[in-house]
Amino acid sequence: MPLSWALFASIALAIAGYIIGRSRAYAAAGDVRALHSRPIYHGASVALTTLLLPLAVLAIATLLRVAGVIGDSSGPIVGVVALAAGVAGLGWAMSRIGQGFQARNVVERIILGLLILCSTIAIVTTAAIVLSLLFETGHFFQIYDWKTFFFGSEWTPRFQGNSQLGVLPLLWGTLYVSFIALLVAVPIGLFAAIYMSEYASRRVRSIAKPAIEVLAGIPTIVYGLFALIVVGPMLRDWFAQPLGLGNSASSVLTAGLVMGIMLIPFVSSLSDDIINAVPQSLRDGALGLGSTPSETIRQVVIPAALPGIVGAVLLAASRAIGETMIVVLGAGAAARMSLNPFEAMTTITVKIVSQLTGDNDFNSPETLVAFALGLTLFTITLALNVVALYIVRKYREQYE
Amino acid sequence: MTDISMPQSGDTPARKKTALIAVDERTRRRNAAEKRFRLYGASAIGIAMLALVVLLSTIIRDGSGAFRQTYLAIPVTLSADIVDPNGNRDPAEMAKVLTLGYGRILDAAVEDAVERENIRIEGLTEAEIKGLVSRDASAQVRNRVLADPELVGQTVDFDVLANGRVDGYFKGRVTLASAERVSNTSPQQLMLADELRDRGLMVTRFNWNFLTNPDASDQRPEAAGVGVAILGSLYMMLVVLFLAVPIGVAASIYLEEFAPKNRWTDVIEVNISNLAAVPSIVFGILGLAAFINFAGLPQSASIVGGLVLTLMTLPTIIISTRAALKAVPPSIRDAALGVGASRMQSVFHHVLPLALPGILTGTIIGLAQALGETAPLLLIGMVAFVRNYPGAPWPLEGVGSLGGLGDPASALPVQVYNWTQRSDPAFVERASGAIIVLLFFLLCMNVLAIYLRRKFERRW
Amino acid sequence: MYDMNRVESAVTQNDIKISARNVQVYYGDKHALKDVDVDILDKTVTAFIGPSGCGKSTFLRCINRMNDTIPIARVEGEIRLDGEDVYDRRVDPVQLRAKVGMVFQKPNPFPKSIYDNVSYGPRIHGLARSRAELDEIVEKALRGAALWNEVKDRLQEPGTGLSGGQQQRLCIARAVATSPEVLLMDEPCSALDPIATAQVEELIDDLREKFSVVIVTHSMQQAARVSQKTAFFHLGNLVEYGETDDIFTKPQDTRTEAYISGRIG
Amino acid sequence: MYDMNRVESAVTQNDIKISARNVQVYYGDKHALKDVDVDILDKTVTAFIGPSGCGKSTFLRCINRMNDTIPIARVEGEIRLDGEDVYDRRVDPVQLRAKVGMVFQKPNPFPKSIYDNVSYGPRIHGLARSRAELDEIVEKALRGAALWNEVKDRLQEPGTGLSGGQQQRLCIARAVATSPEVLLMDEPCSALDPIATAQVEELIDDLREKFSVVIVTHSMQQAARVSQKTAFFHLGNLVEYGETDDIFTKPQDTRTEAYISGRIG
Amino acid sequence: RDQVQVAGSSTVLPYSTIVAEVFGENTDFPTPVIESGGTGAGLQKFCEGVGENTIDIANASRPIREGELETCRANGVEEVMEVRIGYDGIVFASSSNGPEFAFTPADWFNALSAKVVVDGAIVDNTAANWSEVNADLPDQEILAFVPGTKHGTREVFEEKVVLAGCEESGALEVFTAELGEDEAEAACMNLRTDGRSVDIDGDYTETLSRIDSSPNGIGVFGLAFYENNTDKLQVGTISGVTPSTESIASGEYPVSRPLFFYVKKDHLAEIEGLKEFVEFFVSDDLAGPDGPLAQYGLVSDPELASVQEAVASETTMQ
Ligand SMILES: Nc1ncnc2c1ncn2[C@@H]1O[C@H](COP(=O)(O)OP(=O)(O)OP(=O)(O)O)[C@@H](O)[C@H]1O
Ligand SMILES: Nc1ncnc2c1ncn2[C@@H]1O[C@H](COP(=O)(O)OP(=O)(O)OP(=O)(O)O)[C@@H](O)[C@H]1O
Ligand SMILES: [Mg+2]
Ligand SMILES: [Mg+2]
Ligand SMILES: O=P([O-])([O-])[O-]
Repeated sequence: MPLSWALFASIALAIAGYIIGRSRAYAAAGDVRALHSRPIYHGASVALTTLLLPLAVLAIATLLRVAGVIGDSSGPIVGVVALAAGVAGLGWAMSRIGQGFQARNVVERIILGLLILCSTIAIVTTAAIVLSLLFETGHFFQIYDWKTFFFGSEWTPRFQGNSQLGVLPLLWGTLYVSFIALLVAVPIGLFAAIYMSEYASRRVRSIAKPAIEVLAGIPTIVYGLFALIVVGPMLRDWFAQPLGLGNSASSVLTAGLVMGIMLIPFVSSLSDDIINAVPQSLRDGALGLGSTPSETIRQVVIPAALPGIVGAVLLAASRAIGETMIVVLGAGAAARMSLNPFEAMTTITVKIVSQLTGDNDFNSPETLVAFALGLTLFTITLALNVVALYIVRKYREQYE
Repeated sequence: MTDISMPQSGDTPARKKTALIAVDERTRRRNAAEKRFRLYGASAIGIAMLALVVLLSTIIRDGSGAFRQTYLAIPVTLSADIVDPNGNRDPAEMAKVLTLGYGRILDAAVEDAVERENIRIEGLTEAEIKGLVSRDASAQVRNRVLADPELVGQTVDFDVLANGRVDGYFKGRVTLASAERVSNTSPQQLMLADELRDRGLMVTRFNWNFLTNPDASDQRPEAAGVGVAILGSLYMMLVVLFLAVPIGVAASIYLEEFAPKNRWTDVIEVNISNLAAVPSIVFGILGLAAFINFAGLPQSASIVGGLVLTLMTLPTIIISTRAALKAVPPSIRDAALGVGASRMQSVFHHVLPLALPGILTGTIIGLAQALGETAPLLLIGMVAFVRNYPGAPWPLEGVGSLGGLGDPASALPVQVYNWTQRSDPAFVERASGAIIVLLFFLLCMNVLAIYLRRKFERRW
Repeated sequence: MYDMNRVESAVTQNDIKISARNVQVYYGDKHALKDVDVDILDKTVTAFIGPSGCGKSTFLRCINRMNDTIPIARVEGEIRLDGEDVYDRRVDPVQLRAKVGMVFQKPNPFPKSIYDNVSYGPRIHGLARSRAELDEIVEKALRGAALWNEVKDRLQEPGTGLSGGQQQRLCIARAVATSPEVLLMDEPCSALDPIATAQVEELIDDLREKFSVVIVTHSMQQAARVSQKTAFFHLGNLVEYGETDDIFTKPQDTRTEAYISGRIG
Repeated sequence: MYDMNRVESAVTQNDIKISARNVQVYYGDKHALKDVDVDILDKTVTAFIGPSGCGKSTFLRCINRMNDTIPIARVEGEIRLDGEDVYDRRVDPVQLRAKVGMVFQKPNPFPKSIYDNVSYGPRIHGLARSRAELDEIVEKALRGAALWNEVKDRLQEPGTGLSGGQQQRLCIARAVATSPEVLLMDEPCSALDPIATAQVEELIDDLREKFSVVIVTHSMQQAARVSQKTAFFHLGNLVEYGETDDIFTKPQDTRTEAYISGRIG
Repeated sequence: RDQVQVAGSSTVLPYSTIVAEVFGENTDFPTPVIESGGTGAGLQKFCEGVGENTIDIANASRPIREGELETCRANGVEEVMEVRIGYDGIVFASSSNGPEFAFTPADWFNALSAKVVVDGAIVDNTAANWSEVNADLPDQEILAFVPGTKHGTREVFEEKVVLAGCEESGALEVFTAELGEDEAEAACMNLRTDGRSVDIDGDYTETLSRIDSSPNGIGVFGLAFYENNTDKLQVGTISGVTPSTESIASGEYPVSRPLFFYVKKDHLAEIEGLKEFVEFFVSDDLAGPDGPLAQYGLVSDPELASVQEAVASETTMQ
């Protein structure tokens, strides 16, 4: 019996369990009102017990198979065991139904358990990321001097070895590009959100909001090509050359501008929802004192929505830091530290990708540096996030 | 408590009495500020819309060509000498003749057609006549013959793909002037194509094959399609939808509504926002290490892609969901608790529905991001040339089997990424076409979410 | 509805501050206010009474155009402030609301500190030249609303952390701090104890010396105590309007009589 | 504070439903409720009076553990419902709140239809076997809260679109619909006109026949009208507790006397 | 697993896909899955171990390194077959609207190296115009789009063009005298960073787009890419030789590199179709001078026969 059947059978069993459990609860009670929990909770507790046991069996079996303890051929046995667990769970859960049985509490405890399980996934992911980077990073620092990496201002990897792998120019590029991108995305996104939630008619909003969201869905390579073919030459011909600031078609500014456009919906859509959730009574309060809509927004609505807006901005900043394609095509690949926004620069993320997907020897520092870069970036963003959390805590305004 | 030192109404700093319609100086300034503010808002929307229009119109302009394709209708004589050299009609033996051999049959067929139509063009070479047909045509002919060996020796009408350059000529990508400089076509060949079109042998029509065909190699841009990529993206999105959304919402609910507010939850909170800043390629590294090397899941499979994208999307969904939950006023929770609802009930009955618009926004943005992502797929083998369609996703046989989710598959952004790297310019059009498909995909996901969002949006 | 001439003749000592004619309000299809005519005098306290849901808040919100913020609300008719039509296209609702302040029925403090709540209005209207002056305005407003003693040590704590009655007084202080010409108060004492109520009533009495105050109340006693004029609303109609004493002692309409004697609600 | 024995002896006709001992509440550093001891009787209406900000709402929220939702609130001491400690770890606050219903000071209808607002409680507690029965419960609750006539044609419209007083009555109906054993009402009539107030008072009187009702009010008259027992709070202290008649006619504490005679607030 | 899995170099990718496509059409085996991701990443996956969960073939645009082979062996990939499929020509092309270029390696060295020798002294390179470098070259600003450091092509460019030019121009001697032997070569190949030489981390399409937007630029391309885009590009000669499959095969045109793929011998028996695919790849029909690969731009291996033989006998690397 293939495993899927065991799974389907357990699901069917769980559905049946729900229905039977519910009707049993009605029967057991005589008067429904005498029950501690509503019959649907009795049904749900039966269904959950019936489903979770076989799922647990299957999960354990899968782990064992991955670990190599059991072979492929054990499928049918596992299936039978799983199904048996399901039946046992059904029987046990049924036997518990009765007037005093606190089915709701049981169901809620199970759900709470599931919720906790889900929220630990974030931690597990982080741990896994750190683990998967740490080993190779260690490897890298065995063959490459950490001081040169952290404090070196030159980034010139070479095939022949003897590369300069200083992270500073990449870090500078990352911060510079992200900064410009946020400079574009945050005001535009925030103003768009404000306009949509406070001024625009329902119709305009219902069109504009999803339309702007499309910007988040356009593959970044399209933005990259747009930067490369349209924005870059335009900035060069109209600004950089006339101002004598260089004649590079790829520049930090190009990448930043285009990335900013991509990030608009991250700021606008999320902020719009949050702003919209600020109770109307607060607006009324401010308007009633004779403030203009814009004063109301700036001084009452936005502060009340601030935690959510900061979250949106952080998300946009995160995306800016993690973006590759736009930087590759828009800002170029040159690792350089300069203040001139019309010069080509590059970011950590770009170099992680390019060092991982290049032709280098995979055991060489030129490739392994990607992991060290990843870990460095991870640490830096962690620090930024701690600061952001602190700021949000400090300025949070809880309404009602 | 009793402090009734009333304000002496006399010394209240009173505003000057003014008429309503005559606006005073300060109000004028404030109104100007108001107008400016509003203008900023409108222009922000304007800028965003403009960017969208520019991008979309570029994509559509470049990509609409992918949905039309040029075909050549010619009779082909399936000469037995070539397709069945041993003359015994044994399919096994006939299968030994490679598509490369069939090329000669097609060459003859085109030459015949040109001859028959009596087209004379100055300087037209034989190679140029042969070059009218796509290389894909030989496979078409071969498959037909192997399926029905009776056809050997007969003359059969075929509707074959025209070469990509000729196709490009009809779409305006190639011109007589540019053909002058190109090695793989010539003005003569294009003139020949014109003649054939005038005679109705060559037609450009809607190209369903673009949506159903798998990828093709560099030599056959005209045969390349997004079929496999659509399936791959679909499977991945299903995985993301069924994992990331429930897990993300569940995690947010726990963190926002149930978790005690302490160090530990702070750690989780920082952690999640930090995960959002992890470059997507790092998720690829993680996927390679965790799912392929550790868990032993197959390479290039949509299940692995889906899992990686799930991890990548989770922070987006969690952050926006938490923000949405936070925005629900506490009095709503109090109201529910006050009538004896449990916390779980107050969350699921009242708070969650009110937070739904925000959750949907996060979901849309998260999925959009996942749908368009290439970098992490690079490391788990999904940036690949895949020509076989993945199987249906349901039959899960055995402990390890994943059905079609475990088959190699491509994805739409990967297809775009691949095609933009191809040397033949015909792929540029295909790449834009794939982007259109991708955006359509996105639109379908959005429409549902937008509908739901509108349904649940309310102010209180 | 009621005899306009009677009102006209009652206008003796004070000017008409607000005059409403044929005011109709609809919430979607619901006709919430029907053909209301009323003149509100300057330097006078006018009380609006009437059973719950009869349209008192609605009418109040018409005067300073707060109904603009309810998408489904539609206002017809004419309301004049100092002779100018407030629904005129050229009228700036912001300026209007600066002149016509409002205390809402449900306390709605901003999620800011107590100080910021009160100083918000003076700040946007530029009523203080210096920080010290602003402090003074805030203190005076809080004292007026009988809240100063309770909050003087916690001015920087959030206004949302106050008790129900404290929030209500905070909102009163916030409205008074802007020194409007007309103050609309929607049940300002509903959550207040008798002493605080008395203090607020005293404040209202003081305000009357310079401004016009409209107060919605469910307490006949309060109406009788603080107001000079009273308007009785019922099911969206303005049934009767006149001198407070007259309304309570010799109501003209049977409905008014029934209400004040406690028979209809 | 006050003489416990006096209360003890007053327990004649009814059992003790809720007994509080040494209850202390802190909001962060603020000591909002100080050492409150009180016994609330079954089948009795108890009124809490006292100046705004004295801790009435705070104490009310302690009884059904609504303070759990305020992160900075800390409750000490003991509160027993039918002899069981409600702060016992094993007590399910949900079940507690199903027994001890609450009407909040600020009306907080769900942003759902009027019908859904009222039927929510009965639905989650499974009080109705059929739709018809549910309709009946809803109608009865709305009638009890004197709202039925105003909303019977618009049951499907959002509860947030009601007038202030209507919202308040909606919240009363919502609480009553769950038929709790104890009903805590925080100024339920503050936004109601006299007639509606009278109807709600009638409802309270009806409820008393089966349940225990605690009502916070700023109106001495109301306290005198509806309650059998009255507790007077001042600055976080329970100053005096006893038969309502005694409190209003011969208060023991000077502060009580000062408050009811209108001297402190 | 039903299909052959291949990963590695993006340079080899187009050839691989052409073969895989024809292979899928003409056999009952599924079409092999071919990942791109770079030589290094491909070889890393290749060396992960043996078994169904690992790839069968790694494409490479350079020979496998000793260290990589060691890792392979350490992970149980003992027997590796090396298959050379032909040569990739590297060409220099500029916008077809601009002037024609006839380079020598020395021109490239003098134009792009960070340090050059002027009158026997080592100085920073300040050349701004091609005609400054060599009076025979057109009067055009120097702007070169060279592959980024992730690309193997960069190594070929540095060694076969820049270093050769360094030697040819006599600068190497000066460098050696100044810096010593080891440093001298590195110094020769150090490209200038003042924006005249622009690294391209993307692929040839990006280089082409950059030439579109900066028509003064000269890009480094693969021969196959150039041949598909002759309408936009014109190729420069090196020392008078025009790049073509013929001139590269004959060795006349100096800038080329061999392309390889590596096969796990252990998989030949396990994975259906692997052996057939490998043989199919190097057959005359495909990899021969008239086959589709050569048509696409691969310089066919003159010693194809010996490669075929090695494949047939499953010869592994030592
Ligand atoms: N969430 C809170 N955070 C901080 N302090 C609070 C909070 N809620 C109430 N307080 C303070 O606790 C004290 C008692 O408040 P409570 O709400 O119990 O008063 P009350 O007697 O109900 O007054 P009112 O009649 O005005 O509603 C007040 O000083 C108030 O400012
Ligand atoms: N936003 C709204 N949407 C729909 N109907 C509304 C809205 N606001 C008020 N109404 C209805 O309009 C009528 C008048 O409401 P209004 O708030 O003016 O009453 P009120 O006299 O202030 O009553 P209360 O004393 O209870 O506050 C009521 O029937 C109410 O249900
Ligand atoms: Mg009202
Ligand atoms: Mg209170
Ligand atoms: O992808 P490459 O390794 O050939 O640059």
